[in-house]
Amino acid sequence: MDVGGSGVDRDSSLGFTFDGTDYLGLAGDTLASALLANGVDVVGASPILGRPRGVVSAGVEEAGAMVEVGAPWLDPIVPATAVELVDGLVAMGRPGVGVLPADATGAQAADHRHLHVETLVVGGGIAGLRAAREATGRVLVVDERHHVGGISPWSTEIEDLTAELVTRDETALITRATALGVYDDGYVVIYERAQPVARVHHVRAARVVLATGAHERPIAFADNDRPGVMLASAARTYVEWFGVRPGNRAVVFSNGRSGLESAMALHEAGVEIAVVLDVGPASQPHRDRLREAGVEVREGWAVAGTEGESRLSAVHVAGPGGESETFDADLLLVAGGWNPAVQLWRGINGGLRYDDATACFVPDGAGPPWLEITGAAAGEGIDPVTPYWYAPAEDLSHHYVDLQRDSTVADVLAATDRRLRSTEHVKRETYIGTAIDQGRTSGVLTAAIVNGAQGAGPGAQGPTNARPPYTPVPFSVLAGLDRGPKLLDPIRTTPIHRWHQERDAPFENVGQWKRPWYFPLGNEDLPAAVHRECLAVRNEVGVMDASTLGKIEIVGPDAARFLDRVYTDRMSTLSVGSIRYGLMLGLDGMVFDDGVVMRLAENRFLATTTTGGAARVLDHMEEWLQTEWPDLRAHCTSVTEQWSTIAMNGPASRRVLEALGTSFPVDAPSFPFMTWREGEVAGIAARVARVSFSGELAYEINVPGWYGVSTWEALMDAGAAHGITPYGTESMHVLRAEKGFVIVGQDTDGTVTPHDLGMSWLVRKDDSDFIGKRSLRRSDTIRPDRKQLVGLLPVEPDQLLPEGAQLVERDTGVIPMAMVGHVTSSYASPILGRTIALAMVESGRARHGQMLHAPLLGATIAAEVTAPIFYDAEGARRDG
Amino acid sequence: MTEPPDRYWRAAEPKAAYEVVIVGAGGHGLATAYYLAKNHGITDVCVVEKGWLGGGNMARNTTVIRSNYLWDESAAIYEHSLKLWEGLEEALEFDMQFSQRGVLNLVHDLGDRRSSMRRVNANRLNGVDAEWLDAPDVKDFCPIVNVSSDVRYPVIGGTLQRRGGIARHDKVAWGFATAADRLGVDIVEHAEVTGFTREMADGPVNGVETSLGTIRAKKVALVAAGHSSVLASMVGLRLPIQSHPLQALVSALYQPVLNTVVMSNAVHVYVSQADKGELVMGAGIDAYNSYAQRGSFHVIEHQMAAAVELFPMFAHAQVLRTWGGIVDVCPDASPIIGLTPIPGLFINCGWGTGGFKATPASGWVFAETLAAGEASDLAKPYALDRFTTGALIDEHGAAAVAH
Amino acid sequence: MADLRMQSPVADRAADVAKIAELTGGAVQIAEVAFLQQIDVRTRTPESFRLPTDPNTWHDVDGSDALWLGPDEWLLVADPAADHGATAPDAESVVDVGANRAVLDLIGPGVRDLLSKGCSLDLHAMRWRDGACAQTMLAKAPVILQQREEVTRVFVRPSFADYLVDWLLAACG
Amino acid sequence: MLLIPCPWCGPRDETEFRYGGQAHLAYPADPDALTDAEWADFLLMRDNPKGDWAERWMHTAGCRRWFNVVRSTVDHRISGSYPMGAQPPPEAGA
Repeated sequence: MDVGGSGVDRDSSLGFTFDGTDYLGLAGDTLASALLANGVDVVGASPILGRPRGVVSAGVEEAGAMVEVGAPWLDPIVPATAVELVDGLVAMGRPGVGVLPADATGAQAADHRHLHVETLVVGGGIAGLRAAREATGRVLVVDERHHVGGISPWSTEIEDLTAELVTRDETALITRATALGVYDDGYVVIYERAQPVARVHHVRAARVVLATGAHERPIAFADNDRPGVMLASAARTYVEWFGVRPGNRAVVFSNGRSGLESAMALHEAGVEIAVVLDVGPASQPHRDRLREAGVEVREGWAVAGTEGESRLSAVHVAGPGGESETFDADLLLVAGGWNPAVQLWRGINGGLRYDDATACFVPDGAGPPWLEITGAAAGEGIDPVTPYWYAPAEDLSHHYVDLQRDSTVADVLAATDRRLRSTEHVKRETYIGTAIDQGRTSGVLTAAIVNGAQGAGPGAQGPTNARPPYTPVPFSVLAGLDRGPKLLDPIRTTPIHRWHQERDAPFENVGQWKRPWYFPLGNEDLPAAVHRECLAVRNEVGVMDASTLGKIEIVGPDAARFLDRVYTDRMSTLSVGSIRYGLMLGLDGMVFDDGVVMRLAENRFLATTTTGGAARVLDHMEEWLQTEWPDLRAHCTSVTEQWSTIAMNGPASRRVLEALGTSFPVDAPSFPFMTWREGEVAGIAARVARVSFSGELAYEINVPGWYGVSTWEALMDAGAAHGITPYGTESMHVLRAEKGFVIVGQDTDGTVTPHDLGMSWLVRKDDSDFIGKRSLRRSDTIRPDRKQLVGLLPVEPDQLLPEGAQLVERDTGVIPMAMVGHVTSSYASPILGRTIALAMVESGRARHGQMLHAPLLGATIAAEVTAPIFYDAEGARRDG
Repeated sequence: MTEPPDRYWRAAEPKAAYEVVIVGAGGHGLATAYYLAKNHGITDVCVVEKGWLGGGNMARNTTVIRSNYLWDESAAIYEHSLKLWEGLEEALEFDMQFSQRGVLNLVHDLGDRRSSMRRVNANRLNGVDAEWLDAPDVKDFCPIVNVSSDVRYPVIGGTLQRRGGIARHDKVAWGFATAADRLGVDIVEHAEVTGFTREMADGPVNGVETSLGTIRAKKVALVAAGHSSVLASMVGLRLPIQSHPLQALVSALYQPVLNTVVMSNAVHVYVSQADKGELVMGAGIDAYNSYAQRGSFHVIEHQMAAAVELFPMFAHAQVLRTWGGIVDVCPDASPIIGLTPIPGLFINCGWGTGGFKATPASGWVFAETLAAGEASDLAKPYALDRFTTGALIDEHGAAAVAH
Repeated sequence: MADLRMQSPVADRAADVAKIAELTGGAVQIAEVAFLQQIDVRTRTPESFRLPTDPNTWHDVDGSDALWLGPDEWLLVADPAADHGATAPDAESVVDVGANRAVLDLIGPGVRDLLSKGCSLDLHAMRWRDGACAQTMLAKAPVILQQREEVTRVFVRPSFADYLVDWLLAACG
Repeated sequence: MLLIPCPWCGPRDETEFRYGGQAHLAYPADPDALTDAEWADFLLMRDNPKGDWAERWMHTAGCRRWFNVVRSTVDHRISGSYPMGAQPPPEAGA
């Protein structure tokens, strides 16, 4: 960094293009300083009125010079003062409104990181560097600019502080890094504009020091938006830091000392000062220095207006006695006082108070214990000023308050005339403060005008609240790596997944899981494949990868007692080696999940859950164990992925299992339905269960995950002779629907009780309690006319009721039409050669035999209400 | 577009007593006041507001308007609301930038499609316009949506309510306030309710204590979204409500790219583009209870990731401003409207994330309820006692869409 | 029937995992550790088996790594071959979870920085050193981290293994 | 991003936890003995104070223990955390 008082390196020039013209700038420039150096005074136009706009500031408070950056990175809309010049930069002026590219190409990539420090200092100006030097442990200093030192002229103190800090092991200093927001418990999100990959630092700091400085604010007068009108301190920054003279002949308008200092600095930098208009408190030494330097200072004089084609050419001034005069000038420097940068402070609910001496809002009271604010941001060392908000005039309609919204003093007064009294209301009426700078230069001024209009003191109402982020941040940067088909959200797969992929099975998203939907042969579509798969299961044998089913081991002396409270039926009476189907209710009595429970040993059970419900059920069990029944000695352990689960269904499944080889007999008498066996299958330790979700003879083979794929392949070989057919979730749904087995989450929706499902037989009647039992007695849950599960047979056996179709008794054609239920599941059943459906229907069980109608676009489908079972009602097939 | 009125509402001095005092000058409270005066000739009404008018959730929501709810009770009140919206600017002679640009709900998986179909069919039979769109139709209707299959949760279709849309939230509050004011309603800002007065210890409520003194009333109406529980607890009334942060954000200004309102529950995005050009987006509810009007930043990051996935061009857009509101959430995500166990005290709360679109109807039925002293037909299902009977109107349980 | 082969969760991503060394210029090297014996133990008397009782720590117990998972839960990890590895204390609950988690060993000067891109724990050398373990999140995958001298061991559910490998590739790319 | 002090694992980011709402609500000894109104009160009615209150969190991504936290709903400041079954520590003002 050039420490010669200038932040640019005169020996390294950079080429850039603005609005199609090539220019040269210097390393260390911002686009704004480079444009000024090249004499580009009109950068863009104003958003609504299209008035010319130039650079008015040297930082993020910029409200004038808005540009689009097209290369080397893309940024649809950004202030020129916040763009660091790089070689090859391409930019164009924009009227505050960006144009989004057609797609994500070239969007800013970003890397997120978690950082832990003892002290985070936001702001690398003198105050921040001082705070960092005092801090111990891990210290991080961030500054939004591409250099430290803030807006103060380069000094040996900054140099020394920087030199000291960079040598400390545990201290890091990151520039181009903006603290977007300060959040609870010392959590600060920082956006580092690194190229080509930006960084987002998620900092957790034991202590946060805000040293965010202050922004100079303008004074409103006629045509104060003209290019060439600039904040005085900004002009000073341009000459001192960037070595650029933003004009040749300047009028300075100041209500405090700092404007006079800026005037002096510009004078010394060779800018001719036509006159200094001083409406501030008497600061004789400053005036004397200026006068000694031959600069005219007029006390009590103010700017009345400006002139110029597009850029400023003359300034009209008015004296205390009403005198008026005009000065030729191409630069008008305005110093209207300072606003501490309290945005981050307010964001975490820090308070403010109005300070009369400096006519600004400063932090008040304490924020969170870990938060401090220091330097100018805390109101320290801010120049006393004489409040001067806008130049009095008949016509205030060209006194601009918010350059980004083309809104004027007249607009604010019009709003208050219409009786809007709150600055929040005025903001919403005029849009002041809603642009990219979020009112940094317009907020306090607006509040002052509103307060004045109501005859209230300047502190009566403060400016509206700026919100995080401190400066805008691209969506793509916040998204970070969490983008695209693989990383937006995890894809969970089973050990057998690759096999399914190799068979080109389309997959269904079930929560985060990918489950094979069906296994097409050749160019089969879904119906064709499902037809074939279902018939294979009914007539021969099929296998499905059921590894995604949730599995929880419940172990401990009180495991049985615990399960009795969790399920609606009794598990403590289950004998070792046996299996029982169970329903789980929420405390509200509604069906929450279902599955089977195996008793593995006296004190050891294995419960299965739905694929989507696994985590929810484990949480549910642990919540009750830990929060309500800590006395119960039972423990839940997820073993979902310990086991690969292969469901083999179909009359030939026993022969396939025998062909595969088991260390235990698998015939029906020695291995009955709803029991499990442990032993060797194909030479490896396995647990096999006689459970069936298709109604066919079925064996559910569980092997350790790492044997999943080889066991599956062995099954395919062993079953080849029987035409063993892999099937997916769609066929599984059809097969279970033919048997009227519900799927929790499809046939139920969180408003369904076991009685509604016709599963009262699963709800024990004794007076022992289980979760949700009491809710089943509420007056609404015992209504006889609740929706109940039924079967539906469309009158036309080839008509398929859409899932989600609503049912009515008569299609009167009159809207609204009373609905009595809806279709939850609907399929063409290959084995029955007709369509079937399950539905929830008011008083459904009393309607068997009745006809209901589904009014659809263009057609109405009639269907007969039946019991929710369509195939093998007597259950003759389950033993093969 | 009508010009802004030459006068908004007065800053009224509260009288000692009114027929009705409404606590909360948000959209619902102001609409209630307006319809009390307009529909029932009750103009002896005072609306007291702790802060600035319309400064709570009214100023913080994402202004989505639709009526495509699943359950009959919901469809009835939200469709009534939409019909009122359709004539509101005329009725109030006030430009609210109401725009029926359609609300498109994206569908990403088979379960999602099933429940969406169920909703579309129910909507049609309830007289609520609703359409199912296949993925290509989604693309036609909203070209910037990414319907490619090469994303984590591909768009397989969507449901569309063409009559849905947006309005300018502040102007809605101001419109009701100005119209109510014109009809004689007193609106008192910066008057915080600190308690309620009662005839005797456990007697009927007959007024409110405020930072500006006591104001008597025959009927007191609580319409203080975000703080319903706090106010109710002042009279020992417990509500099945939890208050959570709900965050939202706007982007910088961009030339128009989004012609409708797009919502996706599966990936937690809802977005529209305001006339000024900023993208207005809502995030998910923060998990914890809070009155701080701010949430956790990871909720925003998660939403940006989803937004970029659905709208690739948004990758370049910049977050300009984020903020949070306080939503009162009921166990069934449906509101509470009507009488309370305490005579003289009426309540309208618990709208959760759905309050803005309901503003006109909420005011309409609550005014009806206040005027008659008993729940109006549309309000009946939303009585407090449904939590006892179990007759919940479970919009999230039954896979309805949020917001 | 011929013995069925065992397939470890990350086996067919071996090439990708190896690529990470290239991408990081050797700063991070990752290898899968397959088929470890893993046992989940619940007991109220950890001292009876000399299990670690300090949260987020592990130590060796008779040749097994004993990881603290919670106030009454431990994970015992042993080499596939170790015959004593599977032994468990007299406990209320002992569950075999050998196939329930995949295991990756990370080593190299870039490991902490890489992990910090997805893990919110303070992995600074002063706070995270040999003997530490923790259950936490790595990107969007639940993991157990264990520091074994220079090696950072990551336990992850097999179903998340693909995702985690993809994330690691992106994070170091 | 709250920093939640798990009584076992120490402070961790909010994203490792699941929220459990109001703490210290005991499951009724005999639910069957309750009227519908009493049951509804237990089931659905909750405190929702503006200020400090005791709430439940579960360290889902960590030790999977449920525990209680005293936190302000006004500024999110956490003044204490303690295991299930314990009472709020004196320094936690709930």
